[in-house]
Amino acid sequence: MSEYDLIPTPALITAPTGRFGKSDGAPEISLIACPETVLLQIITASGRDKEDKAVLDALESFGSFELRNAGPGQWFALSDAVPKTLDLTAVETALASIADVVDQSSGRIRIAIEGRPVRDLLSKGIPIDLHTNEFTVGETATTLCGHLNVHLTRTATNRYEIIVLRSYALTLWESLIEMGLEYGIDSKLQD
Amino acid sequence: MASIIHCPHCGNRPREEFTVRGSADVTRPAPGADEDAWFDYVYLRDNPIGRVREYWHHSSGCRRWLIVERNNTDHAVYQVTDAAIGEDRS
Amino acid sequence: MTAYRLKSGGLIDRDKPLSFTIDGIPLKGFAGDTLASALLANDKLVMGRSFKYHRPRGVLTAGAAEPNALVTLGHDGRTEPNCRATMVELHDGLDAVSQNRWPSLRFDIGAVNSLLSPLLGAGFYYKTFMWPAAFWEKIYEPLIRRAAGLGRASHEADPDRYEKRWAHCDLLIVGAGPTGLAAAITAGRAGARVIIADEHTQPGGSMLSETLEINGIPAAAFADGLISELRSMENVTILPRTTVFGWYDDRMFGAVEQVQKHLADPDPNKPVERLWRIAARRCIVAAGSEERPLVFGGNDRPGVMTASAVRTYANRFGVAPGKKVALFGNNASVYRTARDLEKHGIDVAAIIDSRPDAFAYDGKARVISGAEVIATDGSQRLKRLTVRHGNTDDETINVDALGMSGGWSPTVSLVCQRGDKPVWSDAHAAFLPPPARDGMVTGGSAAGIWTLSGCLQDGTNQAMDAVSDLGFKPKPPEFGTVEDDPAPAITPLWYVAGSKGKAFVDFQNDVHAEDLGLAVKEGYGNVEHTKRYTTTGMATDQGKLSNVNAIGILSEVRGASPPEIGTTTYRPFYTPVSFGALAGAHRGKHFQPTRLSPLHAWAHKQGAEFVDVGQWYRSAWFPKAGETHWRQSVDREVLAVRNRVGICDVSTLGKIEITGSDAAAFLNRIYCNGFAKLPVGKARYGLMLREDGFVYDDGTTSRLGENRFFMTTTTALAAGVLSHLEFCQQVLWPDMDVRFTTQTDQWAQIAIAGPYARDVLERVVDDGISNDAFPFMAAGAVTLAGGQVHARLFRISFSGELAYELAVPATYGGAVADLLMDVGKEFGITPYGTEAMGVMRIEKGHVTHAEINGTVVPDDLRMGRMVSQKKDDFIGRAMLKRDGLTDPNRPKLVGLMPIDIADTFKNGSHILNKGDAPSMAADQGYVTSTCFSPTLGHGIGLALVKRGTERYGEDIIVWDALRDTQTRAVISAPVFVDPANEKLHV
Amino acid sequence: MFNKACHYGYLIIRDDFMRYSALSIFLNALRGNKDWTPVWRTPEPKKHYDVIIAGGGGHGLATAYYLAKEFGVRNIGVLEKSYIGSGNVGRNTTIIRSNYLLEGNEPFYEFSLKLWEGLEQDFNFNAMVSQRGVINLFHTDGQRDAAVRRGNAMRLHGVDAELLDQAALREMLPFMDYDNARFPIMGGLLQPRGGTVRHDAVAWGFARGADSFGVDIIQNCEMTGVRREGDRIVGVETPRGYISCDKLALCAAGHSSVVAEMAGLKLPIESHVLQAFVSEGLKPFIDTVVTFGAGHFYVSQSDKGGLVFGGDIDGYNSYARRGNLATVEHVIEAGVAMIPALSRIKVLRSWGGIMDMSMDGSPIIDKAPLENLYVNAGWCYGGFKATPASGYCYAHLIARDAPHPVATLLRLDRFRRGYLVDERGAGAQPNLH
Ligand SMILES: Cc1cc2nc3c(=O)[nH]c(=O)nc-3n(C[C@H](O)[C@H](O)[C@H](O)COP(=O)(O)OP(=O)(O)OC[C@H]3O[C@@H](n4cnc5c(N)ncnc54)[C@H](O)[C@@H]3O)c2cc1C
Ligand SMILES: NC(=O)c1ccc[n+]([C@@H]2O[C@H](COP(=O)([O-])OP(=O)(O)OC[C@H]3O[C@@H](n4cnc5c(N)ncnc54)[C@H](O)[C@@H]3O)[C@@H](O)[C@H]2O)c1
Ligand SMILES: Cc1cc2nc3c(=O)[nH]c(=O)nc-3n(C[C@H](O)[C@H](O)[C@H](O)COP(=O)(O)O)c2cc1C
Ligand SMILES: [Zn+2]
Repeated sequence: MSEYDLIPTPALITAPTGRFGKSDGAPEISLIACPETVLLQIITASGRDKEDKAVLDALESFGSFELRNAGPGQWFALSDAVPKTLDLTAVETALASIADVVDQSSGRIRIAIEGRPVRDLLSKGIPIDLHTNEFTVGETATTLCGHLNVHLTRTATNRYEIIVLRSYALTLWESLIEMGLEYGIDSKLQD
Repeated sequence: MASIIHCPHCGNRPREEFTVRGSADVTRPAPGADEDAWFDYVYLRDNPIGRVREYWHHSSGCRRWLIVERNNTDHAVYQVTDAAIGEDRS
Repeated sequence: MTAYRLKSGGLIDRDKPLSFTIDGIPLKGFAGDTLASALLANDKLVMGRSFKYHRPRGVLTAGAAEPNALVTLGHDGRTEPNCRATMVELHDGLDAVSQNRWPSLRFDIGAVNSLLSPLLGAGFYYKTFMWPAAFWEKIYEPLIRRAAGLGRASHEADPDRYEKRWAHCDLLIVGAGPTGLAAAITAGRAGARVIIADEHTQPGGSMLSETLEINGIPAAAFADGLISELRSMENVTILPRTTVFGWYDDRMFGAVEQVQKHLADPDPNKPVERLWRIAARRCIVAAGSEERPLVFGGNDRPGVMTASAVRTYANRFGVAPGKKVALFGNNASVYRTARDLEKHGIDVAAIIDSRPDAFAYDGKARVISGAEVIATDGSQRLKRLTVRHGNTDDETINVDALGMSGGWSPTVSLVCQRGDKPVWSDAHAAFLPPPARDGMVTGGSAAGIWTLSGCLQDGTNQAMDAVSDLGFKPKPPEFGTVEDDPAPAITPLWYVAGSKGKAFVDFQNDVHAEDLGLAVKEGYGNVEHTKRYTTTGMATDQGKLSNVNAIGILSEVRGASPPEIGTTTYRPFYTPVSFGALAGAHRGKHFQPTRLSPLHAWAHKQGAEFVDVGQWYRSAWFPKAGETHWRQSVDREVLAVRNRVGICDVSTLGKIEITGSDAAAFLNRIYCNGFAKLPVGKARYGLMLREDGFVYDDGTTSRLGENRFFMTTTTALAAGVLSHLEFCQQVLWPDMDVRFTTQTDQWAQIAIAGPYARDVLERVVDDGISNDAFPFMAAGAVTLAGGQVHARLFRISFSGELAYELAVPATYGGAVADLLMDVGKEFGITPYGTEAMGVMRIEKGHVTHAEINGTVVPDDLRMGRMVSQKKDDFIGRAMLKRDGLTDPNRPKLVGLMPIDIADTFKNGSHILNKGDAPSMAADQGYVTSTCFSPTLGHGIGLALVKRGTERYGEDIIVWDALRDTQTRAVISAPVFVDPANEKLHV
Repeated sequence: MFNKACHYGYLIIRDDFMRYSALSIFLNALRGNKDWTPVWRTPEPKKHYDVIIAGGGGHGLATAYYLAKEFGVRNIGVLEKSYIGSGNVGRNTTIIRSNYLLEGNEPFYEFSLKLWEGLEQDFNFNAMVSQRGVINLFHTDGQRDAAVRRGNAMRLHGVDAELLDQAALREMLPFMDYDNARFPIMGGLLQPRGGTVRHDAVAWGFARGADSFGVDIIQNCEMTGVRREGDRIVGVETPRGYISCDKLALCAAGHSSVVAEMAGLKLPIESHVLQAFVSEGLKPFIDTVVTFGAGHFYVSQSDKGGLVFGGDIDGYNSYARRGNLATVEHVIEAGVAMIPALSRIKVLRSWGGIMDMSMDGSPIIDKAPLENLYVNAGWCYGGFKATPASGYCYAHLIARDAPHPVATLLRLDRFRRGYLVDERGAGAQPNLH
């Protein structure tokens, strides 16, 4: 049976890449399709917000996870390190007393965007106040980008990651390029 | 107000992120309640002028159902609470 | 030649000449000109034609309120009608076309309307054009429509880009005149996040036209200094060419920025306009004030404009509006204009001041006090004025321009947009802004402060208050000594009695003083009625110049005070905003997001034709070489499934993971049928009702573990059902321990259907899936291809064949579909699309939203017996018992077959009893779904027919009047293939 | 000289009534238009009226007009809290049509369309009834099927309906997006007899007509309370005093719940704000009324040249007659998606009106479960086209205490009994209709 190799297809495999927009000078924005690694949705019983520590502890034995809050008592737990063969049932069991776990590794796509004018660019779609003192490094928000629902994390001073439903990833990608034309934008798929 | 709703979980968010269902002043009757009670619940609304409570879903945010207490003439918002968790947690 | 360019002065750059055309005539202007100033400099006085009487009109203002000088710019898809020449920045190659005239601006046939004007008074059309009735659409209306309207719009798509953006700030300042700039400096220095927007090309407001000095520096230069300082502040954003058009709830503002419409050569990487949605914690409206025209006979003759416009053209643009200019006012502000004109060497023939006590004017011009202009003369341009003195004879004065000032109206539009009414002030003879509210204040001349020093001071004070309130520690800036004009003491003059000729109030809409009188006489004296009856204030300038005059005249006619008359309602948009800006990038293909299945690329590779289903693209059918009609492909696909095996992408179905210790109990209340006892490893078809008892959605839900379910919904209601579940849990039953996660995007879901479905799957699935091991309605986790992929398998069937749905993580969707195709080759596996799926479900009588249309109950769909009689509660239970929902006359789902099998019929047809004449009362129901059944070899359909279940075998008429067909058909049970469901269990 | 005209063949009570005719306009013009008299009087409220109509909108005025003209009731007071026409009749997008699906609605709206067709001659006022055609676009098979079902329902009732394919649409409306659209236009359902009517003129024409029969139209007179003795209404409170009546007819559109509450009645209605818009004046651009099927947008062009358009309600309960920027953008995005050439056209003004959104999206014309209280409500955003029929049927009900034959299914008890008239199948959530 294993004469077949089932090769995953990244959601953005057909996305336009390369340089777009302003052509003089270096592009000021880079757009990166992050690798599709492990991404779990963790939900505690309704609205218990303060248990991220417990969740992290419970996840520890499976590898190092980063938790991104996605609503009261909800997180995306992601990890570039944990192998995709992770035994979900074991995770479920480990978290059973705290939260439910649902695999979203395929369902949600991560796109990184960075550069000096990144906030200016994002404000073309994202309604929340992105001022550097208002939405600080490490903060997250579930919000809109244009007509799309997105989950936003500020991962560094001028770098943000957007998690979007897989089916919308290409639309988001293309609209981010459009928003970035005036700054010059370089887009690539990271492997 | 109607442009910006302060979600108790997410902070200030624009109206686009929410879906409105309707009056929060009706309570689903107990299963065995008589037909009148059900009819009232499903169909009749006070629809007063002034202060109202409504169910708003933060559908493009935390996906919590909120009770937005507001004035329907000047659109001032008095209070926004999580429908399930109530005021104490917001 | 009367109007001309001054040799020096102004903020134009005489070293940068620009070429432009109007109606094809080439002209020259300079950088810094507006189209209006450049036209004026070229002595092109007539810039437009009025709406009703087609009178020649010149420019009246130098700003946003311009009612007359409207032109069309651009070509093809860039054609933009009704551009205010006063706000159009001149650029090289600008090409303007005049409007509302035929054949030409100078000679306009429509001007005969002027002669008919006694018949065309206010509201004339309400009294006439009624005879005969049939003439309205054919004759009168087309005539009126052709004569009315302003510019002509293009039919072509706009090729340019637009975008939107959000902004947040502590303080938004609307208007960058002295007030706004003082406020911005104060707040900016204190560290607040400030946005200051001004609709003009350059910030500075009236200071750009001002000759007064601040600290010894001319106002325009002083403004420049403030602006450079603001530019250097990181916390301040200056938005020139940006109009704040609306104040919405909270302090949400809409603004539109002209990014590139003023450029000859726009950069394709940038939008031409940008919509700003500004959430401000505080706002100061420093929008200035409008100078009002005076209402006297012939006040619309080209060459007549407001005194401040005269001043702006001279001071800012270096244009003399005439060689010999007169001024006519009821307040002091005309004297400053006179002084500036004289400084430029322009002859001021007279200052006509309606007030009896002359102002001490220190210039050369003759001051005629206690006098009024009652008429003007000149064809296509002003030649002469008739001035009426108190008692002496009328005097004629030859002039080629007249500046008029009827007083100043604070620009209160924005602050009144949320329903507050402005407040009348006798001292100002104007309406002042309503009291501050909700963090929104007005400052400077917009609040009735007329002096420059007062405006600077007020801007400072308002900003001090606003940002202190937010916790900043502002200090007032020092501006030094400020030169001032005396405040313009005013004596209202609403209408010059004894005027000869029409005295216009609303220039664009051709409303003159007599129209207002007529409206009152006919009972339309309420200011809102007057507006609607005469159309005063309804033109593109929204009464910026005319409303207060109209109110003044109404107050005289009705014998009431202006506040008793009151204002009409202020509303967005402060000035008109393009559809383009408000749509932003959401246009064309980007109107709505596109949603792609994880199998999209796979389907594409298989040659799929796609169809829109909500935001999704779904594969509809897969044409093969030689197939020229979609039906050929669909028939082939159906037969392949019925006889062999097919695969279909069903990933777009909504999928929701439901977890928690009360998950089963919860589902039991959500579905009308039982779910509590569904065993682990089983799927069940469920019907969800709304609380009013009607069917909401259907789908299968599988129990994957004690506390874990996997629900599928229809594609259309995926989002709706999730919200519904969340509502039920969070609002109705918050104590239930259950949670929901959308899984729609996580799984690629593939239907494998047909007699060989199991054979194909067995080659892919590691686990045993024999009929015993994995019977009909089994559901569970499996692995594929030697444990490479964790998947979920469901033995459910929409086609009526032996069928499975296989869910694999989306990223593996393409690979697994390829694998299935590969191992299925020997069984003749065929990809099939939504069309074939639709055919097979109709053959089986399965319902979709064609039947679940929001007005059916389970029994209508022959699912009445599914409704649990045991459960004491589920959504919809109580209301389902009502008479109307249990009425035996309700339409019931049936099958339909043409009596002549060569016949077909279509969806949306109605059903009539044989022999009945068509009428609503005779209506028996309607056809919901139809198809050609390749299995049966003829057309079939599903319908909802009154008492249908009792009528199997009955011969009826399928009536499709829209397509002019009537077909005889017979009612049957709605299952055409394998009614005993034997195929499902093999 | 124009006095005492005996138009309609009925006696006109007012002796200074001026009938409009080509001659009267010409003669008046010759005399400098000095002789026109008020189109309606400004009477003091009487102590008693046989019928009080609460609400001087289109429906209230039409009811008064038909009560007086067709049913012989003359002692009528119409109470209007503001100026007449200040409500939805004066702020709607003027579309008239009778392209309904259900038996409860179609005959009623067709009756209305027929009344529109003769209205101007009837009340001697040009309301600019313009039967320029109404088109509803469809973009998918499912939408087409729904349109066909509706069109066939219309034809069952003998009403004009035509199915247009894309080619026919291209001919009529060449500027729509057929080739680059996100949701390509497939075709449309046309009702040729649908069209537009000048909104204000409807209020004014009915007011003038009613007044000519002696109906008192009392502006700036809000009904603030209802006096009830047991199951009987005896009169109403107003800031201008108590006024007694034999019958009270509620007709307050967006404020229906508020006035019903005064009489102790709760309605299946929520009030919502709907925005409308007008563009700057343009030369003739669009000659019909068109509704987009892939977004919330519909448009027609006023005779003045403005594109009059609208979309969906803002979605939340509101009595404020102004809307939200989010909705503005939502509507206009759909507009540009449908007609890309709109992009360079400018929007002049937006406003809002309060919709009495009912629980099934259809109206109510019925007697309340009280002896002499009548309810006319639930018009959602479609009550303008209903104005004449609503007035006529309501007058019939008030005068005869029996529903007019075309309004027998628009009863209040249909919600309780489950005989809903739900065109959209959206269920008991008003903001979805
Ligand atoms: C933006 C918009 C667009 C629309 N477009 C269309 C369309 O294209 N086609 C269509 O058919 N319909 C349309 N409608 C709906 C239509 O306008 C209404 O359904 C209809 O006008 C309602 O009836 P009416 O004219 O009697 O209402 P209104 O004119 O609102 O009359 C009700 C009157 O009652 C008065 N009132 C309220 N309370 C009291 C009180 N206590 N005492 C005294 N008076 C009171 C109000 O002031 C008001 O004048 C639209 C509505 C809006 C707001
Ligand atoms: N002498 C008089 O009779 C008299 C009368 C009135 C004003 N004035 C003088 O005029 C000056 C007024 O100063 P000010 O600061 O109040 O007003 P201003 O006119 O100098 O500035 C207001 C600015 O706001 C802009 N604006 C208005 N609405 C806008 C909007 N919605 N969006 C963007 N921009 C908008 C205007 O185009 C203008 O540039 C003072 O110097 C005063 O002395 C004199
Ligand atoms: C069909 C229609 C056409 C309109 N055309 C115009 C117009 O050309 N100019 C204008 O200023 N307002 C126009 N309006 C809007 C009115 O000015 C006004 O805003 C609306 O009737 C609501 O009243 P309000 O704003 O006083 O509340 C129009 C309204 C309607 C219903
Ligand atoms: Zn939230």
